[in-house]
Amino acid sequence: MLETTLCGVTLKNPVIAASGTFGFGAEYDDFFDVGKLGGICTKGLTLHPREGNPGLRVWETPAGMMNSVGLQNPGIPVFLERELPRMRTLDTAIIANVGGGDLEEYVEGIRLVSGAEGVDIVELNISCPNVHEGGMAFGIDSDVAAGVVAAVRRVCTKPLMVKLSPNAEDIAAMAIACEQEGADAVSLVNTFKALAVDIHTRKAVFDNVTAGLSGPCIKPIALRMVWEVARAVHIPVVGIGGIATWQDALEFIMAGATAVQVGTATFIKPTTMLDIIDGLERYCANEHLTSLSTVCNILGTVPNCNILRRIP
Amino acid sequence: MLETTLCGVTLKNPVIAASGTFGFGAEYDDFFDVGKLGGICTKGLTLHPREGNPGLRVWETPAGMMNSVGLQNPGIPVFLERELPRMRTLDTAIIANVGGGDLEEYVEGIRLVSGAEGVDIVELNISCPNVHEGGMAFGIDSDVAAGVVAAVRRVCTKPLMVKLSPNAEDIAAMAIACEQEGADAVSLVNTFKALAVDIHTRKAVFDNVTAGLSGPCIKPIALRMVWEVARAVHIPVVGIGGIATWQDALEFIMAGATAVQVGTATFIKPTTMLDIIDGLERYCANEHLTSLSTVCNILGTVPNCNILRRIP
Amino acid sequence: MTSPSPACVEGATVLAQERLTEDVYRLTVATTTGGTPGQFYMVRSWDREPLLARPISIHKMNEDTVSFLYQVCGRGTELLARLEEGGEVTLTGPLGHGFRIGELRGRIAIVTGGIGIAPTFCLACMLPVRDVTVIAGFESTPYAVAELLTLGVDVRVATEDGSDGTRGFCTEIFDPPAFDTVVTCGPMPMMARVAQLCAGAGVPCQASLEARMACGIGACLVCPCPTVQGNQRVCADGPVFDAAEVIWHA
Amino acid sequence: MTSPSPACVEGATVLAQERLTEDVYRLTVATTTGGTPGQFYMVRSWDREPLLARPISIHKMNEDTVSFLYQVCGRGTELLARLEEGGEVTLTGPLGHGFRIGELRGRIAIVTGGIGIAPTFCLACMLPVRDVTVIAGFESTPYAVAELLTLGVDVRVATEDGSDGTRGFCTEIFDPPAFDTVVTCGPMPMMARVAQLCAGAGVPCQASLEARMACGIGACLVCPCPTVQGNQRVCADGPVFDAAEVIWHA
Ligand SMILES: Cc1cc2nc3c(=O)[nH]c(=O)nc-3n(C[C@H](O)[C@H](O)[C@H](O)COP(=O)(O)OP(=O)(O)OC[C@H]3O[C@@H](n4cnc5c(N)ncnc54)[C@H](O)[C@@H]3O)c2cc1C
Ligand SMILES: Cc1cc2nc3c(=O)[nH]c(=O)nc-3n(C[C@H](O)[C@H](O)[C@H](O)COP(=O)(O)OP(=O)(O)OC[C@H]3O[C@@H](n4cnc5c(N)ncnc54)[C@H](O)[C@@H]3O)c2cc1C
Ligand SMILES: Cc1cc2nc3c(=O)[nH]c(=O)nc-3n(C[C@H](O)[C@H](O)[C@H](O)COP(=O)(O)O)c2cc1C
Ligand SMILES: Cc1cc2nc3c(=O)[nH]c(=O)nc-3n(C[C@H](O)[C@H](O)[C@H](O)COP(=O)(O)O)c2cc1C
Ligand code: FES
Ligand code: FES
Repeated sequence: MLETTLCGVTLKNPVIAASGTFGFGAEYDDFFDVGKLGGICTKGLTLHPREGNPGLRVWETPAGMMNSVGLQNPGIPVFLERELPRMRTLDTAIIANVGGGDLEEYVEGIRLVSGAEGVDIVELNISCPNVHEGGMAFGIDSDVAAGVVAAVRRVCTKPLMVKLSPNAEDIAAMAIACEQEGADAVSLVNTFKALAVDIHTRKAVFDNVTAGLSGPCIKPIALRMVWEVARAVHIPVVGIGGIATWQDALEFIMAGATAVQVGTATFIKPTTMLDIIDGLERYCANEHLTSLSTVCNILGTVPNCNILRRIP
Repeated sequence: MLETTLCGVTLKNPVIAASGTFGFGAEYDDFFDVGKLGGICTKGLTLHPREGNPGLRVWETPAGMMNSVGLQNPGIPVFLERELPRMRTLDTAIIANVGGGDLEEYVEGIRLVSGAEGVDIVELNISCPNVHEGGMAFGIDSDVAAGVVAAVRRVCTKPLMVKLSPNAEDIAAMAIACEQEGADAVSLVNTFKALAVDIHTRKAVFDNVTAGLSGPCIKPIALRMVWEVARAVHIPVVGIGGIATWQDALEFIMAGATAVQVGTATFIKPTTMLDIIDGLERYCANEHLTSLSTVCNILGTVPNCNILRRIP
Repeated sequence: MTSPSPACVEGATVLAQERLTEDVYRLTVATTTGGTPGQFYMVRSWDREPLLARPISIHKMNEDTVSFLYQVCGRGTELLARLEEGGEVTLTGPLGHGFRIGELRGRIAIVTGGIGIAPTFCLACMLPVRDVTVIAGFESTPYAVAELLTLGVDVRVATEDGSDGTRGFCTEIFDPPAFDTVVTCGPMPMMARVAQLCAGAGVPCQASLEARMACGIGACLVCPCPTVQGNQRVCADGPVFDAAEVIWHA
Repeated sequence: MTSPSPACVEGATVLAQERLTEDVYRLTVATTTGGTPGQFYMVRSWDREPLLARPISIHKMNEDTVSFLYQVCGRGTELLARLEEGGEVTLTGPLGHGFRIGELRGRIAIVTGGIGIAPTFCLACMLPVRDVTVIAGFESTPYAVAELLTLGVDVRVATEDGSDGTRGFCTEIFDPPAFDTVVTCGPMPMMARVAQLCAGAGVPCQASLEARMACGIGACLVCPCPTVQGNQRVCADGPVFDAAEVIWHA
C-alpha cells in the first residue's frame, strides 16, 4: 500500500531517515529493524574528511533544537570502504547526502559516490547552514545553485535529488532552477538559520554564532515551502521539517510530497518512523486507498488553492 | 533604568505590545495598568475599513500559532475618532501600525495618521502575510519595499518605523533599503508564512491556504534576523518574534534590538509584558547596569561574531 | 446584572473532578471570580504545551467555586481530564457577555446539542422552574440532565442513537411557537437550524456561539462572528448573540 | 563484561523518589534493562516539552530496578523531580561504554566533583572495598557519601564552603602517586585537572565525560569529545574515555 517510487527507485514506503540524524543506519539497528524504512539518508558526506565545528553543537528551543555539527564525516572514500558495505546489509534504499566546500569538491565527491554500487540516490546538499565555505552559500541564490546542479549533474550517474535550504531567497525559483539543470527530485527543507544568545556570557551560544533549527517548531513553515515548491515543479518533492507523527507526514503528502524525511523526531523516540509508517498504513486501510498517491498533492486540486494560484 | 529612546521618542521601558495582539490597548486594561508598558502598537490600520478574512482564523502549532485575521480594522478615520482618544488616556507611547492594499492607500493612510495628535510613531506594515493585495507583497523584494518607504516618507510627519517580513528574500538588504529611503527604525519580524493541512477534509485549514506563524517557535529565527539587521543598519532595530520571558527580550537586546515587541505571549498570560519588564529591571539591578544600552548589541562586539562579519 | 471584571487567577485549586460519561467530565475549582450564565473562562492546567488556554463556559458557580462541564476532544481537554483533586488550574475570566436574562420572558425554551448544555445549565437553574423547558440533544448517553430533573426542570431529551428519549435531533422535538423566548447552545448547524425555526415563528432567540480563540478578551480578532453589523468578536461581543443578527452561513 | 543491548522502555514505573539535599534527588525505576557502571539512560518524564530526553547515569541497579541520582539544574531535571511513586518515565538505554573495570588495578582512586558521584557510586560498590578510595568534592552538603561509608568504602570529602570534610576542591586532597588507577567524573575543569595530575604521575585515568546530547546513541554527532584520534562521540564512544587521550582544552 505504501510502496512509493522516487525518481525511479522503489521504496517500501515513503518514510526516509533524514541526513545527519541517523548516522549510517547501523546505530538505530539496536532499537528496531531499520530495514522497515523506506530509505536512509547518510550523514552529509564530503570528499575530504571533516572534524566538524568546535564548541557546543546542540541547543534546545521551544519545540525544536539548534545544531551546529558542521558536516563532521569521515570523507567519501572512507564511507565507501567502511560504512557503505554495512549499510547495504540493512535492506533499505540508500541515499548518499553529499556536501562540499567548493564546486570541485562537490563534483569529485558526487562522481565517486554515484559510481558506487548500492547507492540508490544522491542527495546534493546545498543547504547546510553550519559550514563556512560552501554548504548553504550555494543554496541561497537560485543562479548560484543552478551552477552547482549543472556541474554535478554531468558526473552523477544516479538519480539526483537536490536538498534545498529554507533560507533560500525564493524557494520556488530555487526548485525550478534545480529542475531546469536536471535534478530528478528536490528535498526540503534543511535547517533554518537561527541564533541563540547566552545571556550570562553575553555571547552567541554557538561558536559559529548561527546554527540550524529543526524539529516540530519549523513544520508549519516547511510545509508551506513544500506546497509552494510542489506547485512550481514537475519533479518529485520530498518533504522534510518537523515531521513527528503520521498526521504530519500526511500533511506533507497532501501538500505535494511524494515521500518524507524524518530527522529530529527520531531523537525524541527512536521508533518514531515505524509509528509513522504504521499510522500511514492504517490511514490507507481506513480510507480504502490503494496508494498514498491518491492523496498526494490533493491540496493542489481543491478550490481554496486554486484561488491563490494567481497570487504571487 | 529601563527608559529607552526610540527614534526620538522616550519610552518608559523597551517593552511594546505588538500590533494585532493588543487591540487598541483598552482590552487588557482590565488585567493590568497598560500605562506601565513602553508602548502599544495598534492593530494594523488601513485607510478604508476591512472585514478581515473569512473562515477559520487561528490554528495552534507546536510552540506557536497561525493566524489569518487579514487586517480587520475600522479604518483610519474611525480609529482617529473613536480609538485614539481612548488610547491617549492610557499613558504610554502610541505606535500606529498602518497597512494598505496599494501604494495610494498606504500614502493616504499614513498622511492621516501621522498628522494626528497623540500618535508617537508610525509603524509601516509591509509584512502582513494575510492579505491578498498589498501587505507582504511589498515586503519581499527590497526594491519594491524601497518604493513604498520613499513614498510614505514624504508624507509621514512622525518617526517612521518599517515592520519587516521574515519572508523577505534578504532581510538585511531589505533593512538597508528602508534605511536609505529614510526610515527612522525597523521592527522585525512579522509572522512567517506557513501552512496547515486538515487531513480529514483534505484541504488547507485556512481559506487563504497560508497564514502567519508566531509564538515561541519562531524565536530562534527571528533573533537571527534581528542580529543580521542590527549589523547591517545604523537606525534602531525593534526585535519581535516569540518573546515570552525577560531572558528572551534580553537575547534580542544583546543581538542588537533597542526595544522589543511582545505578541503571542500575551495570549498565554495577559501580564507577560509586566513580568518581562520586572525581569529586565531585576537584571539591570543585579548586574549594576544603569541602562540596557550597555548590553545592547553586545553580540556585535564579542570575538565570535567578528569572525563571521566577513561571511555572507 | 453587570458582569464582574475579569481576573487572571493562577493556581486555583481543583476541588473535584467527576467523570460523567465516557468523555464528559465536570471540574470544580475554588475561585471567587464567579460570573454570569453564558460567560466563560480561558482555562489551562498545563505549563507550556499546548500554547493557548481553552475557553470553557461556566457550568455552575457559587461565591467560592466555579464548575466546568467539558467534553474531551483534543489535547487541551485531555490534559484537563488528567487533573485530580488538589491539582491546580489557571483561569482567566469571567469573560464575554452572557445570556441577557432580562430579555427572557414567558415560556422559555433552552435548546441544546451535546456539550452545549454546559452553559445553559446554570441559566436554567436561575430561572423560575415553571417557565423553563430544556430540550437537550445528545449523540448517545445524556449528561447533566438528571440533575436538572432533580431541580424540577422540564427536560426533553433526544439522542441520535435512540439510547434515551426520542431518537433523532433535538431540533425535531422543538416546537418554537410553543415558546416566548428561546436560548440555544450547541454545534453550529444545530444552532443555525434553531435560529431558522425561531425566525420563522417570530420568537426571539439568544445563541451562544463558539469560535477558536487566542486572547479570549477581544484583542486579537481571531474569533469573528459574522453578523448583520459586520464581524463581531465571539469572545468579547459574545459569546451570546441575538440569533437573528448572526449570519449563519457566512 | 559485555554491555547489554539497549532498549526503549515506555512507561517504566517510578518506585521511589527521594530528596537527598536541597537540589539532589534519587529516582528509582522498575526496569530490567540494567547496564554497567558508567553507562547512562536517556530519560524523559514528559510528553512534548522539552523536546529532548536527558542523559542520566546509572547510579545503582539490580535485576529489576535502576536508580538515578540527579541534580535539579533546569527544566528537564525539574520535571523529573516532580515525579512521585507510581509515576512513569520513558527510558532509552543502557547507552554508551561504561568504565573499563578490567583495567582497574591495585589502589583505585575515584575522584568526583558534585553530581559526578552518581555513576562512580555503582562502580565503587562493585570493586573490592579495600582497593577503593573515593575522593569526593561538593559545593556544600555532600550526598551519597553516607551510603558509601556504610558499605565500608574509604571516602574523603572536600567541600567548597567547608561545611563538611576539608575546605576546598577535591583535587587538593587527591595525591595521584598514592594510587595505581584513577577514575574521575565531575565538571570539566575538575576532570581536566585530575587528568593533568594523573598524567604527571604516570597513573592511568578513566574519565566519564558530559556533553549535551540529542540522540544519545551515536547517530547525530552533537556530542563530540576531542581526542588525539579526532572527535569521538561522548554518547556512543564514551562517556568513559582514557583521560590521556582526551584533548582537555579544545
Ligand atoms: C465561549 C466558549 C465556551 C465553551 N464552553 C465549553 C464548555 O463549557 N465545555 C466544553 O466541553 N467545551 C466548551 N467549548 C469548546 C472548547 O473550547 C473546545 O472543546 C476546546 O477548546 C477543545 O480543546 P482541545 O485542546 O481539547 O481540542 P483541540 O482540537 O486539540 O484544540 C485545538 C485548538 O482548537 C480550539 N478548539 C477546538 N475545538 C474548539 C471548539 N469547539 N470551540 C472553540 N475552540 C476550539 C482549541 O481551543 C485549540 O486552540 C467552548 C468554546 C467557546 C468558544
Ligand atoms: C553521559 C551523561 C551522564 C549524566 N549523568 C548525570 C547524572 O547521573 N546525574 C545528573 O544530575 N546529571 C547527569 N548528567 C547531566 C544531565 O544530563 C544534565 O544535568 C541535564 O541534562 C540537565 O537538564 P535540564 O533540563 O535540567 O537542564 P537545562 O539546562 O534546562 O537543559 C537544556 C539542555 O542542555 C542539556 N544539558 C544541560 N546541562 C547538561 C550537562 N551538564 N550535561 C549534558 N547535557 C546538559 C540538557 O540535556 C538539555 O538538552 C549526565 C550527562 C551526561 C552527558
Ligand atoms: C543533528 C543534525 C544534523 C544534520 N546533519 C545534516 C547533514 O549532514 N546533511 C543534511 O543535508 N542535513 C542535515 N540535517 C538536516 C536534517 O536532515 C533535516 O533536513 C532537518 O533537521 C529538518 O528535519 P527535522 O525537523 O525532521 O529534523 C541535520 C539535522 C540535525 C538535527
Ligand atoms: C492574531 C495576530 C494578529 C496580528 N496582526 C498584525 C497586524 O495587524 N499588523 C502587524 O504588523 N502585525 C500583526 N501581527 C504580527 C505581530 O505583531 C508580531 O509581529 C508577530 O506575531 C510575531 O511576534 P510574536 O511571536 O511575539 O507574536 C499579528 C499577530 C497575531 C498573532
Ligand atoms: S479570541 Fe482574541 S478577539 Fe476573540
Ligand atoms: S548525542 Fe547523538 S551522537 Fe551523541
